[in-house]
Amino acid sequence: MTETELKNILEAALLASDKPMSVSNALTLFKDEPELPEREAIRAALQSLQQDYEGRGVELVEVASGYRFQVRSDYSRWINRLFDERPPRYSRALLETLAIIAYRQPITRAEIEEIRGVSISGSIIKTLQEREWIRVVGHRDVPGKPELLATTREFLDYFNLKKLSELPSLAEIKDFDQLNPDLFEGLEPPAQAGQAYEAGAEAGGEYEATEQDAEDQEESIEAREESENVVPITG
Amino acid sequence: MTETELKNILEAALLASDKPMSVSNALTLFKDEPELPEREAIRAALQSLQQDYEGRGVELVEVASGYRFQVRSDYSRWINRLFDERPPRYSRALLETLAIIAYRQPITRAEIEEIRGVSISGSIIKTLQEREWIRVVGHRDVPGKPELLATTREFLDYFNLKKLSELPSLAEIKDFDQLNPDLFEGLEPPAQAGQAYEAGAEAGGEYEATEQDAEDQEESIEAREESENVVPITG
Amino acid sequence: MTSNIEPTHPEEQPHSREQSEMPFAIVQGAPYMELPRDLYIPPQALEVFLEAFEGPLDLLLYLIKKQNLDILDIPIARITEQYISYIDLMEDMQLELAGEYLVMAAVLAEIKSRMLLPRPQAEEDEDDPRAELVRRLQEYERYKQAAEDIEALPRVGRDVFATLVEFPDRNKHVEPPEVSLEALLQVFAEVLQRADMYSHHMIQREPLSVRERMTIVLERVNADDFTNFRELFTVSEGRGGVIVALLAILELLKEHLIEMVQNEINGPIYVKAAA
Repeated sequence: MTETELKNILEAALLASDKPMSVSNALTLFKDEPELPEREAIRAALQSLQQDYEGRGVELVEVASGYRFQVRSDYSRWINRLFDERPPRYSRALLETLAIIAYRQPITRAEIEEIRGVSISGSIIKTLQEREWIRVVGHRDVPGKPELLATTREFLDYFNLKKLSELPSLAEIKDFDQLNPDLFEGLEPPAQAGQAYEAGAEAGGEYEATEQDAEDQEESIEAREESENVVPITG
Repeated sequence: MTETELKNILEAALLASDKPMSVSNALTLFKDEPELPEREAIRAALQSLQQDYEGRGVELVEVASGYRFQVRSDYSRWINRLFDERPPRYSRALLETLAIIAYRQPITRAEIEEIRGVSISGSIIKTLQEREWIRVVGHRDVPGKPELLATTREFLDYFNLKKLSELPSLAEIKDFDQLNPDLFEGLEPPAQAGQAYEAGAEAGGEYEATEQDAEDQEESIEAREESENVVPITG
Repeated sequence: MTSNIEPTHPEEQPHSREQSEMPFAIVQGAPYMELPRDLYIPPQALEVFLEAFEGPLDLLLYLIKKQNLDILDIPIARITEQYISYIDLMEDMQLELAGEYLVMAAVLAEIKSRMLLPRPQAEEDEDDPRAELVRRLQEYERYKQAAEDIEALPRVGRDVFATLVEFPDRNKHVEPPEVSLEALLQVFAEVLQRADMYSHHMIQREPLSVRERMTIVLERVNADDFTNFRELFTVSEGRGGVIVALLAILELLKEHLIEMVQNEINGPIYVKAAA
């Protein structure tokens, strides 16, 4: 076996393996060969590989259990995009809860449950608080002193509202079934927010959607870019 | 972004990804950048990477859904030893079903059964779908609207193919017109095919291609054309 | 016209594995590359034998190939009898036989009887009763071959190994979901409708500005210190703004969310959150 061959086999093994490879592991690759390479030859080949990959996208590093190739940290910003997951969607229960808080604040959880007719899981309140869309503004003076929930400035910012009263009135909401587009005329940003929502959902799983054709993908990248310019996300 | 940077990012992404990466996929890596690289620049970088890896342990190849680094086949003998798990074996029934779908797509289950002369167990179709090798691309416009099955890019990726037309070509259908009328002398090799019998529903009824994207269609047309080169269809 | 080979006669050397590179069957771990040379099959192997065929077309192809016959010129009577012997044998063993095998037996018998009828010379080609069967056999055979070709293609995990390089800096951060105001309002409209249906205490149609101001007032006051009542008003908001603030404060008082104290007549009024 030539030096180049040895080096190429090691390179292939290191790149294809999902765990680090020690010199001893490397030796097992050659167990069916008439003669095993020297450990020294393997070390030399590894060193030579390390040099070959200097200044490249990946590097050969030694960790506790052996050698492995890994993405050079200079590039992790981009490579992370590879693993972006499509954001999950909020449940209907969460959106209902948020809407009720927006319109009826300050309001206790029990009162929200009364309006919705079903109980609210604690995780919904927690999610909304983590998103910083709602917060506790006080306690109602009844037994148990329940927390009073209200929306935050971040909530207004996300939906591009200057103040809460920019939300459509209850009377307008009642007719929302017809989805009157005029409703949104006065509220310039929300229409775009809607767009962003859709674009986001579409663009989300791009890397997964291998069958999606190329042009679609390009478009959704553009759509996402556009939506990001328009809607500041403060979450 | 410099050319080297672009190349390094692509190199790292390709090496770290567990599936092939198309130029469009590659673009998503840069979606947070002020400006996207040109598709041409990405193609050039990929080509340059291909050259860099000539004579190395791995090579950058193009398969159906994009580019991927894979162990150069000269070295797969050694790399095989890295993995304890044997790749699955597939039954003849599954492979025949897959072959018929690959060469005759889009095709219904009933049409496959007609060719094979036996019914197909649901588990075969299910396994093929779970492996993402086949998918429903529409429904034939006949009573019952049976599903039309076609192969996916994942199928091509798995078998290391770029497009359907790279599949081995189908055997000829020999011309029955050349049949020796003397039933007892019929052992000489049949004359060249002049006319073949119509290959079932190959030229196919109408169907509604609901999901199939343009590129896939193009591929299956290519495959069909090739098979038509081999087998003139009369009928 | 027929040269029937008795089922129990040993066959001539079978045409070895022309049809398949795959083991014919696996019995107790041992691959069988060829079928038994005669039709005597040990009972325990018969089931394996049957399973080795992918249906009647496959069995027919086997019978034809084994005897090195031309698929285009099948001696139909001979093949039919052989085929039927197999079927009978399987039935004798009370093996569950797929219906397709019996259908094929009927097809063969029909072709055989038509072959026996005299035909005018001119129509011979078009009318050959075997034509459809030959077409089906060839059609099946080409896909059987194609399946073997596909089996032989390089495969990921067997012949092709993709790279998988470690990415230590991978961040697991998932973007939070996006919500449109429209979706939020749509959902709320439905809540209102539902509330109308099974609740008689309707949601009061209070102006939002009061509700919002209630939140703002609550944010300003706290339970430990007193806040000057005056500070809760902003004169620059004008009359409307002042009224909204007052309504909000009154509503909060009514709901016991805030307390108000005045130590002396005409003295400053203080507000604090209810403890």
